[in-house]
Amino acid sequence: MMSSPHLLELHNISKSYGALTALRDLSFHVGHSEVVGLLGDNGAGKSTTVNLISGIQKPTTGHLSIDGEKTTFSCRSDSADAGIETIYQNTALVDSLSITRNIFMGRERVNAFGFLKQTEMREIAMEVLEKAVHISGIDSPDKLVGDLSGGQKQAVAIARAVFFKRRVLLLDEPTSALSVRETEALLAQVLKLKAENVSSVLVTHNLYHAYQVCDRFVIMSHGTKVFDVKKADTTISQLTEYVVLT
Amino acid sequence: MMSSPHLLELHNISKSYGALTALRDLSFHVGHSEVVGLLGDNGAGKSTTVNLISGIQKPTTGHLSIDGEKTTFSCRSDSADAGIETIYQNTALVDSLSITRNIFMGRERVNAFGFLKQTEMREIAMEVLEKAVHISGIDSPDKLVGDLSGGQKQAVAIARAVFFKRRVLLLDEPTSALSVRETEALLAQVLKLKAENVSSVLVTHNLYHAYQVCDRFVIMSHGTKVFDVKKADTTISQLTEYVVLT
Amino acid sequence: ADVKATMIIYLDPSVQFFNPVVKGAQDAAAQFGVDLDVQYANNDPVRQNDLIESATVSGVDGIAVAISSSDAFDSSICAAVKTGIIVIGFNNDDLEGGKGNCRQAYVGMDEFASGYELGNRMIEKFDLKQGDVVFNPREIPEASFAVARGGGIEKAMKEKGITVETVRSGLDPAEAQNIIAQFLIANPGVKALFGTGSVTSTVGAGAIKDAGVNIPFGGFDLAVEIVNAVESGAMFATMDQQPYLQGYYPIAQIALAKKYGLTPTDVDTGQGAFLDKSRISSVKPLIGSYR
Amino acid sequence: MTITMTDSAVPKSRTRKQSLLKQIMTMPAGAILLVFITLQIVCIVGALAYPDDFRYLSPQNLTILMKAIPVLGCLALGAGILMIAGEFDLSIGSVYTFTAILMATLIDAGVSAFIAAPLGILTGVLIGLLNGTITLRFGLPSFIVTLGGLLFWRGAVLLYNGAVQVRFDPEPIFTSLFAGTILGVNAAFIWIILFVVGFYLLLHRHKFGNHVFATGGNRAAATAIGINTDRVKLIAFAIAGGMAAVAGIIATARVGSVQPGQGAGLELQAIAACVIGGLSLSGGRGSIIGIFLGVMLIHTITDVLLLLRAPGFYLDMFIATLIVVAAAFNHLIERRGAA
Amino acid sequence: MTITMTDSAVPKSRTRKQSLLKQIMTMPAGAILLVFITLQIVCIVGALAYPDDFRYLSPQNLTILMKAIPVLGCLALGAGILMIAGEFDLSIGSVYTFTAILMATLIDAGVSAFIAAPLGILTGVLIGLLNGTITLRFGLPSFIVTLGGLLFWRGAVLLYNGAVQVRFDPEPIFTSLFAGTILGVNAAFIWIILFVVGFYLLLHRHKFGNHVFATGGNRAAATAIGINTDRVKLIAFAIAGGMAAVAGIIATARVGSVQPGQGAGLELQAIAACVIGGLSLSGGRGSIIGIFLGVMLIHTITDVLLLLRAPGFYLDMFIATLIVVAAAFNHLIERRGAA
Ligand SMILES: Nc1ncnc2c1ncn2[C@@H]1O[C@H](COP(=O)(O)OP(=O)(O)OP(=O)(O)O)[C@@H](O)[C@H]1O
Ligand SMILES: Nc1ncnc2c1ncn2[C@@H]1O[C@H](COP(=O)(O)OP(=O)(O)OP(=O)(O)O)[C@@H](O)[C@H]1O
Ligand SMILES: [Mg+2]
Ligand SMILES: [Mg+2]
Repeated sequence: MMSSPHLLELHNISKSYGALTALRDLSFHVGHSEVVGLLGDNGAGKSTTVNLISGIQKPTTGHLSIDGEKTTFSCRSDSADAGIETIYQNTALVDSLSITRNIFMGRERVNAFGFLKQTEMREIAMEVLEKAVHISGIDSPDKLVGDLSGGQKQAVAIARAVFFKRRVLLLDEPTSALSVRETEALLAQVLKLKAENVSSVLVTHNLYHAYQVCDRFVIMSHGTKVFDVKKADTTISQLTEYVVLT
Repeated sequence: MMSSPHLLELHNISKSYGALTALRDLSFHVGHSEVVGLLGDNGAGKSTTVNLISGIQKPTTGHLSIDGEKTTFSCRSDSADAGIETIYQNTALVDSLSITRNIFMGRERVNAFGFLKQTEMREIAMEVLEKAVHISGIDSPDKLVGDLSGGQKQAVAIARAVFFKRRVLLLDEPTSALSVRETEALLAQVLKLKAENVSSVLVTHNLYHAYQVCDRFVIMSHGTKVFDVKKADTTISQLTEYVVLT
Repeated sequence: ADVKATMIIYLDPSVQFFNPVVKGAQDAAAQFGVDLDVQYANNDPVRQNDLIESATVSGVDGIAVAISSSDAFDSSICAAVKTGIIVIGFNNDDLEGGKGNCRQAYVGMDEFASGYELGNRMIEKFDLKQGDVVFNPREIPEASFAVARGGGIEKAMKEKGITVETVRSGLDPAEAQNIIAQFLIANPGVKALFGTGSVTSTVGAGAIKDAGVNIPFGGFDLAVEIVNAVESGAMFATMDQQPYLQGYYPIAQIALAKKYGLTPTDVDTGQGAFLDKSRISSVKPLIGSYR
Repeated sequence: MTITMTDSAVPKSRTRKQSLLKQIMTMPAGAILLVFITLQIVCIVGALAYPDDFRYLSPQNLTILMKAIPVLGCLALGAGILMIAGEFDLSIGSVYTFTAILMATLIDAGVSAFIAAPLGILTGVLIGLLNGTITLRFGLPSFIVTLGGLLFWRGAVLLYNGAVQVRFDPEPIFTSLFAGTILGVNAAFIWIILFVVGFYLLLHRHKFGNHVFATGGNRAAATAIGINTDRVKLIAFAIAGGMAAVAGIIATARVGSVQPGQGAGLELQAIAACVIGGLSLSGGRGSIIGIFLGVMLIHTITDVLLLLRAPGFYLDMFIATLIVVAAAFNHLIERRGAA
Repeated sequence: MTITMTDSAVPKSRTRKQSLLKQIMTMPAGAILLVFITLQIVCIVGALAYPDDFRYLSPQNLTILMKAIPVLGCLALGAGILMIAGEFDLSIGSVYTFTAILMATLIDAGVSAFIAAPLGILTGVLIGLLNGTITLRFGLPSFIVTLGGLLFWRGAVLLYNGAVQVRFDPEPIFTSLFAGTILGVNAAFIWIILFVVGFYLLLHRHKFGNHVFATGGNRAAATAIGINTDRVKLIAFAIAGGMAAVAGIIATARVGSVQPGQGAGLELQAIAACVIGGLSLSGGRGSIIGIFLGVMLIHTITDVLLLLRAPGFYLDMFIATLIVVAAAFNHLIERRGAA
C-alpha cells in the first residue's frame, strides 16, 4: 500500500455467536469521501458488521484499522473517538426519554459543573430534526420517544447521528420506516456530508437508493464478502443478481 | 348501498392520545378480494389505523363494520374472530421465545387436554417460513427470536400472519427490513392471497411496491384521509405528489 | 472433647437477650469439656425442627433447645431422646411441662410471671386506678416473649380494671420511637408506659420526651441504655431473668449426665428479676457478660 | 476493474457442531444443573471419605433434606410461575401462615382435615385472585399490592386468632399423607416431585405455559396477538396463592402446630430460589427444573453447613456468601457455553 | 372516477390545549402530588375542626413527622436512584445497621463523631461499590447479590460487635446538627430537604441523571450510544450504600443507640415508597419529588392512623390497605390525565 492509507479498513474479521458463525474472514475498506453500499440478503451479517465497527460487539478474530493504524474498539466511546457515528438498525433510542434527551444522550451540552444546558439542547434538537430529515408531526422536542410513530423514531436516530457525525457515518437501513420525502432528504444529506468529507457506509435493501448515492458496493452473503465493485464497473441489474443469487 | 356490503368499513373514526389527535374523522373501506394501499407521511396515522382495525386500540369516536354490520373490537380476539390478521409494524414478537412458539403464540396446536403438539407445530413453522418468505439463515425453528436479524424477525411475523390469514390481512410496512428477494416473495404472496379471496391492506412507504400490488390507494395526512383512488384512475407520479405534498 | 452438644435458640442471632445465655453455655462447655455449637431458628418452627433433626443426625450427645411451642417440637425432640440424646429445654417450656414433651429437664423462668410482677409494682408505685389506660407497645406482638410478658401485664391491669393499649412497633428503634411518641400524642390520657422487649424498653424514655408528656415507664431486659435510664430516673424499673443461668445449667447438666449419669433436673432462674434504681448499679458492670 | 469475486462456494451451513457439555451449558437450567451436580459430587465424596464426621449420606440426613425441601419448593413453584408471567407476589409468606392457621383452627373446631385443607387452598387461591384483580384492575405494580398483602394478611392472622399458636391435630391418615413415609420416601417429598412434574407439564408442555412465557416476555406483543394477558396473570396469581397454602399444609403437617409469626421472609427466599434457578426478575424467562434446583441448592448448602457444625451465629452469612458464589459460578458456566 | 378529495385544508396543529389540572396529572409525580395534597387538606381541615381529638397540627405531632421522615427518606432516595438505573439494593437495611454500629463503636472508642460519621458513609459507599462490582462483573441479578448482602452485613454486625446494642454518644454539637432544632425546624428534616434538592439537581438537571435514566430505560441503547452503563450503575450502587449510611447516622443521632437487629424490612419500605412515588421497578422512570412524596405519604398515613387511635395490634393492616388505596387512587388520576 503506497498511496495514503484508507480511512477505515476491516481485516479478516470473523464473529461467532455460540455455534453460529455470523461473519467469516471479512475484509473491506472505506476510503476518504466515499459512500460504500453494504448490501446482502437478510441475515447476511450486515448489522453485525456495523456493530463491530461501532465497537458494541467484538470480533472473534481479525481487526480494524483507522488511517492505516491497527485498532480495536472495546466499547462505543472508542469508535466515537475515532470519528465514527452510527444509525443502528434498531434505532438505539430510550423510549422513556424525550427527543432532546435522546439526541444528546451521552454527549450532553453541559456547563462547567456538568449541569445540562436544557434550552440550548432543546433548540438544537428542533433545528436538527427539521434540517436532517424533514420529519412531520413532531411538534415538540419534549415528546417522549416512546410516543412517536415508527418513522418519527427513525428520524430521531438519524438526526442524532447526522448532528454528531465527524469522519464516518454508518447507516444501518436508515430509511426502512421513512416516507418518500424523508428518504429523499436523507439521501441528499449523505451526498452533502460526502462533500463535507464525511464518508458513509450505507446498509440498505433498496438497491435503487444504494445506486443513487454509493460510490462502491460491498455485497455480503452468509457472513462473507462475495462482491466488491465500484459503481462505474457495475449496473443495478448486476447488483440485483448478486444480492439475490448468492 | 344496494350492492353487497363491503368486507370492512371504517366510519368517521377519531382517535386522540392525550392532547394529540392522531386520527380525525377517518372513513374508508376494503372490498372483497381487494388490496388497498394505505399511504402517507410519517406520523400520518397509518399504524394507529391498523391497530384500531386489529382491536388493540380503541377509537375515541366512530366505529367499524364487517360485512355491513356495525361492530366494535375491544381486544385482538374480537378482530381475529372477524377474520382479520395483522403484521404489526413493531412485529409483536416475544424475543425470549423460539420461532415456533412465536408463530403459534395464542393459537397453539393442542391435544384434547390442552397439551402442545410440538412436533406438528415445529414442522409447520419451518414449512411456512420457507413458503411465505424465502428467508435465509434460519436453520432451525427452535432459535430464539431475540437472536434473529432484523429481516429474519420480520419474516417470522409475516409467516405467522400468512399462515393464519382468513379474510383480511393488514400489513404495516411488512417489507421494511426485507431484502430484495424476500420482498418480491411477499408481494407475490399478497397477490396469491387475493386470488384465494383474502383482501389486504398494505401500508408502505415504497410506492413502487404499492403500485405493483394494490387495487386502490388511500392516502392519509395528519390523521385524515386526503385521497382515495383506484389504481386505474391514477399514476405513480400522482400518488407521489399526494404523499409528498399533503 | 468427649461430649458434643448443640444449643438451639428459637429467635435470630441479633437478639441481645441471648448474649448472656450463650456466654453461660460456653462457660459451662469450657469447664466441663463440651464441644458446643449454637444454632438459631430465626423465629421459624419449621427451621427449628430441621435444626433439631440435623443435630440428631450429626450425632451429638445432648441438645439444649428453647421449646417455644407446645406442639411443634414434640416429635423431633422425642425422636432425639429415643436415640439416646439428652435434651434439656431452656428459656421456653412446653405449656404442659414434662408431660407434654420428652425433654428431660427445663431451665428457665416464667415470663408471664415477670410481666405480672412488673405490672403490679407499677400499679402500686404510681397509684394506677380503675378506668386508667396504660400503653404497652410490642416490637413483634406474635413473638412468644411478647405474648407472655404482655399477657402478664394485661392480667395485672385487668385485675384492677385498667385498660392496656398496644401497638406493633417493629424492631427499628427510630421507627419504634416515632410510633410510641405518636401514640402518646394522640392519647394524652395514657397513665403509664410499658416496654416489652429491649427495643421498646430502650426508646420508651425518648418517646415520652418527644411527646411532651410526663408518665412513668417500666420495661424488660438489660442494656446500657436501659440501665442508664433507670439510674437517671427516666425509667422506673426493668425486669431481668438471669439468662446466664439459662445457658449454663443445660450444658452443665448434659455434660454431667453424659459423664457421670447424673439425672437432669429442672431449674428456676427467675429469682431477683426486678431491678429498680436501688439495685441497678450493682448490675451495670456485668451487662453483656453475666447479665 | 476492481471486481473481486471471493469464494463463491459458500458453505450452506454456518453452524458448527458443539460438544455435549456446551449444549448442556446453554440449555435453560443447564448451568445450574452442572453447579448442583458438582456440589453433590463434592458432598458425596466428602461423605464417603469421612463417614463419621460428615454424615451427608446417612439415611437420617437424606430424610431431613427430603422433609426440608417441599415447603420452600411449593412456595417457589408458585412464585416462579407468577414471576415468569411478569409479576411478583410478596404476600406468599403471610398467606402461608394465614391459611395454615385457618386450617388448623377449623380442624380444632372439629372439621375433617380433608375438608379443611381444600378450604385452606381455596382461601390461598382467592387471596391470589384478589392480589391479581387489584393489580390488574388498577394497573398497579404487583410489588406494592402484594407488599400491602404481606402486611394485611399478617395482620389478619392476629385478627383471626390473636398472637396464639394453634395445635394442628388432623386424622392420622392426613398426617401420614403429608408427613409420613411412603415406600421408604418422605411423603412431602413425593408431593413436591409430583408438583414439579405437574408444573413442568403445565409450563413447558401446555398451552397455558406458552401464554405465561409470552405474557411475561412481551406483554404488548402477547396482547397484540390475541392472548388475554390479564387472564393469564390472574391465573398465575391464583396459582401462587394456592401453592402458598399447600406449603402451609405441608409445613403444618410436619410440625404439628402453627406459630402466628412464622413465614416472615419466606417470600424473599422463594424469589431467591427462583432467581438462582435462572428466572428473570422482569419475566418471560425461566424453567421449572431451574426453580427446583434453586430450592435444592439453598437447602443443600444449609444442610452441609449444619452438618459441618458451622457457627450458627453467622450461618446466614455463610449461606448468603455461598449462594452468591454459586450464582456467580453458574453465570461463568453459562458464559462459557455461549462462547 | 372515484377520486374523493377530502378537506385539503388540514389544520397544521393536531394538538389541543389541555387544562392545567390535566397537565399536572400527566406530569411525572403529578398524580401523586394531587393525592398527597388532597390528603393534607383533609387532615388539616379535620385537625382544625376537631383540634382536641385529632391533633394533627399540634407542634409535637409536626415535630415527630419531621423526625420520622428523614430516615426512610434517605434510604428511599438512594434506593430510588439505583432503581431508576435498573437495579435493586435489598441490603440497605443491613448496611444502615452495620454502618451505624461501626460509627457508634468508633465514637465509643474515642474517635470524634466528625471523623466517625464520614467513615461510616465511606463504608456504606464501599459496600455499595462491592454490590455493584459483583453484580456487574458476573452479570448477576442485583436482587440475588444484594439479598446475599442483606444476610451478609446482618451477620457482619454480629461478627463485629456481637448482639449488643451500642450507645451513641457523640459531641453534643454533632447531635444537634443531626437531631437538634435549627430555626425552629428539626435538623434532620433540613438535611432531608437538602438531599431532596441535591438529588433533584443531580437526577433531573445534571448529565449524570440523564445517564441514569438512559441506562435504566434501555441499557442496550445507552451502551450503543457510548454511555458507560457499568460506571453509571456502579455510581448508583455507591449512592444507595452511602445514603443507607446517612440514614443510619440520622436514626442513631435521634435515638442515641443502635440495636443490632434494627433495619430489617426497611429495604422493602424504601422500595415501596419509591414505587408509590411513581418509580418503575424495571428502571428508567421516576422522579425525586415522587420518591419524597411517597415517603411522606407512608408516614402521614401511619401518623394519621395513630392519631385516630386505630387499633394498634392491626396497625400494619390499615397502613397496608391505605397505601394500596392511595396507589390505586393515584393511578386513576393519572389515567384521567392521559385520556
Ligand atoms: N402511544 C402514543 N402516545 C402518544 N402519541 C402517539 C402514540 N402513538 C402514536 N402517537 C402519535 O400519533 C401520530 C400517528 O402515529 P402512527 O404511528 O399512526 O403514524 P404512522 O402513520 O404509522 O407513521 P409511520 O409511517 O412513521 O409509521 C404520530 O404523530 C405519533 O406521534
Ligand atoms: N445475538 C445474536 N445471537 C445469535 N445469533 C445472532 C445474534 N445476532 C445476530 N445473529 C445471527 O447472525 C446472523 C447475521 O445477523 P445480522 O443481524 O448481522 O444480519 P443482517 O445482514 O443485518 O440482516 P438484516 O438484513 O435482516 O438486518 C443472522 O443469521 C442472525 O440470526
Ligand atoms: Mg441488519
Ligand atoms: Mg407506522
